[in-house]
Amino acid sequence: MRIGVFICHCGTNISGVVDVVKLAESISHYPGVVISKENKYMCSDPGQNLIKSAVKEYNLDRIVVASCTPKLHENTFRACLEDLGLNPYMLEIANIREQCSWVHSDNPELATKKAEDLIKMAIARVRFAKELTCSKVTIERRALVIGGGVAGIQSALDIANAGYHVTLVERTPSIGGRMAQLDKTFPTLDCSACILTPKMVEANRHHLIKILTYSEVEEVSGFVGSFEVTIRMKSRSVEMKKCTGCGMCQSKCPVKVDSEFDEGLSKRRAIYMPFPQAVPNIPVIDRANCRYFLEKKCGVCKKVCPSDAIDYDQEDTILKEKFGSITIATGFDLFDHSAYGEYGYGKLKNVITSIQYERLVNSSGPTGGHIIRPSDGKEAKKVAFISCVGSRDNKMGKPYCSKVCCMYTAKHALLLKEHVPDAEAYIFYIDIRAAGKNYEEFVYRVQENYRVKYIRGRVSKIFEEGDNLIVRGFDTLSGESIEMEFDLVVLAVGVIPRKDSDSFARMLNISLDANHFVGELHPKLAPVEKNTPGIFLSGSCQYPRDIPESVAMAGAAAVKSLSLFAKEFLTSEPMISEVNTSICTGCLNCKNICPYRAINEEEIKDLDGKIRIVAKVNETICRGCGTCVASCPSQCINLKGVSNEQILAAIEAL
Amino acid sequence: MEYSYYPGCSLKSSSKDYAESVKQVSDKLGITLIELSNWACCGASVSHIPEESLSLALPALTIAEADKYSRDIVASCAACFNRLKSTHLLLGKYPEKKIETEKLIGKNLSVKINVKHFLEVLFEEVKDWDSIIIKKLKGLKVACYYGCLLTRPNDMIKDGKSEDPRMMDNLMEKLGAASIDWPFKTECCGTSFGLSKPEVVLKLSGRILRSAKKSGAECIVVACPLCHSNLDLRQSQIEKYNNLKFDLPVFYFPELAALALGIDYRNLLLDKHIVDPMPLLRRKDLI
Amino acid sequence: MDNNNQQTWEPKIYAFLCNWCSYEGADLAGGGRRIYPANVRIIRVPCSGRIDPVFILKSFERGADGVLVSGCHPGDCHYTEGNYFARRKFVLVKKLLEYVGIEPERFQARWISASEAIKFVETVKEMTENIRKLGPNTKLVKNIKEEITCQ
Amino acid sequence: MIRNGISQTLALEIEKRTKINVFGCYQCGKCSAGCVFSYLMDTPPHLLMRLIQLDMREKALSSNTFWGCGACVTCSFRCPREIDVLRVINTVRSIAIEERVLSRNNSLKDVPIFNEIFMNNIIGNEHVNEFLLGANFNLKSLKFFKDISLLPVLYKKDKLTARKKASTRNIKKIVEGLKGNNGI
Repeated sequence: MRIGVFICHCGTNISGVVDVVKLAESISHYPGVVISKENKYMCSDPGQNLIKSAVKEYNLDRIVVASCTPKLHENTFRACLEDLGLNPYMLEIANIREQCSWVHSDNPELATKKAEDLIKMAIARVRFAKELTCSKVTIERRALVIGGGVAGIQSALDIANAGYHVTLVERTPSIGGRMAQLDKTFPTLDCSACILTPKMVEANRHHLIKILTYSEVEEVSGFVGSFEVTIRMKSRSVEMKKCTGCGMCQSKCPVKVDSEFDEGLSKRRAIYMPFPQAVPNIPVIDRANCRYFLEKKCGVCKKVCPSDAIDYDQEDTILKEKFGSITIATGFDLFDHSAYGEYGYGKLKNVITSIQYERLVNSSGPTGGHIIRPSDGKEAKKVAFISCVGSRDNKMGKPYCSKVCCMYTAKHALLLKEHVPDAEAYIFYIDIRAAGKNYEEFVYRVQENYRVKYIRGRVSKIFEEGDNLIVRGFDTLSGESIEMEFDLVVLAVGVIPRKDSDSFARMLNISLDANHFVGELHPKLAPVEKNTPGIFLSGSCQYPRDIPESVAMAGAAAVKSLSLFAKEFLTSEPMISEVNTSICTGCLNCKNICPYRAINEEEIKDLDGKIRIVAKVNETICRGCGTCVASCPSQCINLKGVSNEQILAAIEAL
Repeated sequence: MEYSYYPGCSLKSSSKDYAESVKQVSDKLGITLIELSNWACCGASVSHIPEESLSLALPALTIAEADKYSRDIVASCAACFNRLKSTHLLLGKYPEKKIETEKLIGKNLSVKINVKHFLEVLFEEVKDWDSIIIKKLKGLKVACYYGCLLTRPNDMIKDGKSEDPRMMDNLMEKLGAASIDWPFKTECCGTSFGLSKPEVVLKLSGRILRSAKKSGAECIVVACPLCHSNLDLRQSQIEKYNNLKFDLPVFYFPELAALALGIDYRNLLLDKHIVDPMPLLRRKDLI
Repeated sequence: MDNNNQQTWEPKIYAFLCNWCSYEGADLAGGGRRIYPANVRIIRVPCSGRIDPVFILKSFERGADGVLVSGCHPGDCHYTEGNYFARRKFVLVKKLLEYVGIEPERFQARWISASEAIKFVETVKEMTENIRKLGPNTKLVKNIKEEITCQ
Repeated sequence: MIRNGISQTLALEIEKRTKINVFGCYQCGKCSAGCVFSYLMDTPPHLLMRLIQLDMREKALSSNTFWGCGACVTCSFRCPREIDVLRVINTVRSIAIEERVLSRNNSLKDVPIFNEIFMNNIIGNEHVNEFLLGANFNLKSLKFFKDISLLPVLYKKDKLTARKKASTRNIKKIVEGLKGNNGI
C-alpha cells in the first residue's frame, strides 16, 4: 500500500492559518505514507501535474488530498486518478478549509493540530478503499403518464411527438380533467373546452399514445429505465370496439345519480359519459349504482344498444408493462368547505363552491349558463364571492396560498356581470395575488370596468335569513362592519392534494411535502423531478398550478423523460451496498428498512449443497444511504466506498 | 354518579329557578350533586378582571377546593363553566401559569379532575330517555340557545360542531320537543353590558329574539343565567327598543326536562320568569 | 491527545454528519467564516441512517469525550427516510450509554440542514462547553498503546 | 407618522405574558367581522393587533377595544392564524390599567366603573351580590334611575336576595397578594 498525501495552501486560505509546510513534513513520517507534498493550488493544472508525477515517480496506489470540501473538487481529483489509470475511488479528501482553517482562524496552533488529525483520518480511510466500478443498465424507451388532465395530456403529446411510446392512464371514464369542467380561462377569457378539446382529440389520435381511461396504476416496482407497472383497467361493461358512442343507452337508463362532472348540480345516468366531448366517446356503467348489478333487473341499455356493445360480464383487465420513466400528473382535489362551521358546515343550499359556479356559468352546463340558485332556481342578482376558503388558514391545516383562487374569483365576478348585467358582485378577499402575465391588469379591469366591489376582509359568518343569505364581514380598509344580504354565495375553495395522495405515494414509494403535495427534488432547481430518478412531476400534483404553469411543467417533465431516453444506457451508482452472502443469515432486516426497496431475498446454494436464503441488493435501485448497513445484526452487508472498516479506521486514527 | 357541584353566584340570587330545576332533575335521575362548601366567584368573565393572573386565580380557588374530593366539578352556569374549564385547560397547557397560580392562591392544583356542564352530565348519565319520560313535550317548538361561552373556545362541551352545537337540541328532541334550526345559537347576548351599557344588550339580544321568532320558535331554551336575564328579564325593554313584539318565554333546559320527567310544574319556580311561560305550557297541554 | 494532562486537556468530539444536510451546513459555516472551537472532528457519512451504534461506542472507546450525530431534518432526508431509522436508533444508544455510565450529555443527536450553519456552530459551541464542564471521558476508554501499523 | 422604524416593546411584553406572537396576524379582519361588539370600539380587534405590531403603544393602550369586548371568544375561536385574540385584548387592558392610561374615547366610560364595582363586590363577599352590584353601579355612574322599572318585578320575583356572605376571605387575600407584586 503506497499512499501519497497532497496538501493544498489554497492561496492563503489554508496556509494563512494552518502551518502547511510543517504539516507536510510530519505527515510524511506517518506509517504507509510514501510521499507528502504541499502546493499553492492543488486543484490547478500545476497542482494536478504534481500529483500525477508523484504517482508515477513513487508508484502510488492511493491518494489523500487535504484541501477544500469534497463537494467542490472530489470529482476533479477522481478524474485526475482516472487519467493516471488508477481507480477514481482510491481517493480521500481531508476537508481542511471549510472545516478547519476558515473556522479556526482564531487559533492557528489548534487548527494545525486539527488539520493533522483530519489528514490522519483520511489516510486511515483510504487504506481500506477498494476499487469500485459502475454497471450499465439498458433503458425501456416508453413513458407512463399518470393522470389525463391538461398536464398529463400535454406531457404525453410532447413525449410522443418526439417519437416515443406513451401510455396515458386516467382514473375517470374520460381524459380532460379539471380543465374540462371550467367555463372560461383567465385572463384571456378563452373558452376552456374550446382550447382543451383539440388537445384531447390529438392525444386520442396520436399513433404513439395509448390512452387507458377508467384505469388505475396499482403497483410500481423497478427503477429508472425499467419500471414495472401494473395497471388495472376497470371494466367499462361496454365493449370499446363495438360502441359507436351514439348515446342511446344513457338516454334510456332509468337510474339517476349526482353528476361528478357537474359537481352534483345535475344528474347523470348509471351508464354515462361524463360530458359530451368525452374522450374516448364511450360510456361506462357505474356498477355501484346500476340496477342490473344491484338487483339483476333492468338491462335496458343492453336492449336499446344498436351495436350490441353492452357486456355485463366484462371483467377488469390487468396490464403489466415496462416503462423507462413515469410522469405524475394526478392533479388536485378541492377543499371540503363543510369543515367551516361559520359558513354553515356545508348545509346552506345557496352557498356553493367555485367549481360548482364554473358549471353554473357554463353554457353547456346544467343550467345552460344561467346563474340561478340551487334552492329555488331564481336568478342570482347579488352574489358574494369569498376567497381563501381552506387556504391561508392554519386552523384548517391549510397554511399555504392556493394561488389560483384570486384570479378565478375575479373571473367569476366578471362572468356574473356578463351573464346578468344588472347583478351586483362583491369579492371578500385578504390580499389579491395576481402575479401572472396580464393578471394584474385583468383584476383592475374587473374592478374598474365591471364595477365589482372588492372588500378587504375575511368573512366571519354566513347564515340564512328567509330565502337569502346574510354575510357578516368587515372592510378592513374603511373600518366598517358589513352585514349584507345575498342571493348566492360562492366560496373560493382551496386546492388541496388528492385525497388518496398518501396511499398513492406509498404505492410509488415517493415522498410528499408537508402539505401532502408530491414533493419535488429541489424547489428551485429541480421542480419537475422527484428524488427517485426517472419519476417526474407535472401540474397541480406538486402545488396549486394554473393552466399555463401546468402546461409549462408538462413540457419540462417531458424533456426530462426525453433526455433519459436519449441516453444509450444508464450507469449505476458505484457507492452502494453489497452483501457478504457467506455470512448473511437471511434475517432480511435490511429488506424491511430499505427506503428504496432495493433489497430482495435470494436463494443460494451453500458449499454443502444446502439451499438458504440471503439478502440481495439490486444495484440499480440502491442509492447508497447505508441504512441497511447500520442495521445488519451480523454485519454482513457493507456500503462500498463508505465501509464499516473505513469509518472505524477513521475513528481509530486518533 | 357523584359530582362536586358549583352553582355559581347567579343561581343563588337572580336564578333560583334554574337552581331549583337542576336540583329537581338531578334528584329525579339519581345524579348526586354535592355542593362545594367553600366556593368562590369564578370572576364571571375575563373582561371584568383587571389581569390574567387574577382571572385564573379565581376559578383555581374552586378547582383547588374540588381537588379535595376528587370528583368532577359540575357547573350549571355557562359562564362559570367556561371560566372553570378554560382555566383548567390553560393551567394544564402552561405549567408556568400553573405554578404562578398555585403561588397566588397558596394551594396546590392537580388539574386532574374534569369540569363539566350540567348539560353534559344529563347527556352522559341518561342513555335511555324514552323509558323515563312521563310526558313528551309534543309539538313544542324550541330554539336552543347555547350562548357564546358553552362551546368556545374549541368544544368546551364535547359536541363536535362548535358553530352549530347539537347537544341541547338532541336533548330537546329526546324529550319530544321540536328543536328548530336557527343561525343565532352561539351568538353573544351582550353579557354583562346589561348594567354598564344596556343598549348593547337591547341590540344584541334583540337580534337573537328576532331570529328565534322568525325561525318559528315558540320559546327559547338556555343553559346560562345571564342569557336568561338578558332574554327574559329585559325582553320587554328589548321589545320597546326594537319596536317589535316577541312574547317568547325563556326556559332553562332542566325546566323542560323536569316537565317531561313528570315533575310537578309547581315545584319549578316558573313564576320567577318574567315572560310568563304558563299560557304556552297550557296551550301545549304540558301542565 | 493526552487525556490525562488536565492542564492541556481539550475535549475531543467526533461528529458524524450526513453528506447532504449537516456536512453542507458545516461547510456553510466555513464559507461564512464562523469561528467555533477546534475540538470537533467531522466524519462524513452518506446519511444519518448509515451511523452504526458501533461507531458511537467505538468513538468513546477511543477516548472521544463527546459524540455528535446529525442528519437532515425529519421529512427532509435525501434518502427519504434514513433519518427516521437513525432517530429510533439514537434513542436506544442514549439509554445504553446511560446504562454503561457515560453521561448522556456526551452524546448529542441533532437535525441540522444545509442552510443551518449557525445552528451547527451553536451546537458545537454548546457541546464543547458542556463537555468541558463534564471533564474527560474515562468510561469505556481502552488504553491502546500500539499504533496502527502499516504493511 | 412612523419615522424611525418600529420597535417591538409592546409585542414583546404581550409575548412575555401570554406566549402569543402577534406577528402571526395578517389583518384578515375575521376577528373584527365576527365581533358583535366591534361597533362599540374605536379600534376593532384586527386594528389593535396592527397597533401592537407597529408598537403604537399610546394608541393601543388608549383604545376602547378592551372596554367594548364582551369576552365571547368568537375572535380567538375563528382566527385562521390560531391567535388567541381575546387574550391579547385582555393583556392590553391589563397593561392599560397598570399604567393608568385613560381611554381617548369616553363612550364606554361606565365599563371600567362597573368592573371596579364588580371586583369590590366579589372581594367583599367572595361572590357576586347582584342587587348590590346594580345599586352600587347606579350610584357610581350617576344613573340613579337606570333599570328602576325592573325593581318591583325583581323584588316580587325574589331575585334580589343572595347567598350569605362567605366567612372565608380567599379572594381578598389573592388581590392583596397581587397588589404586593404589581402594585395594581
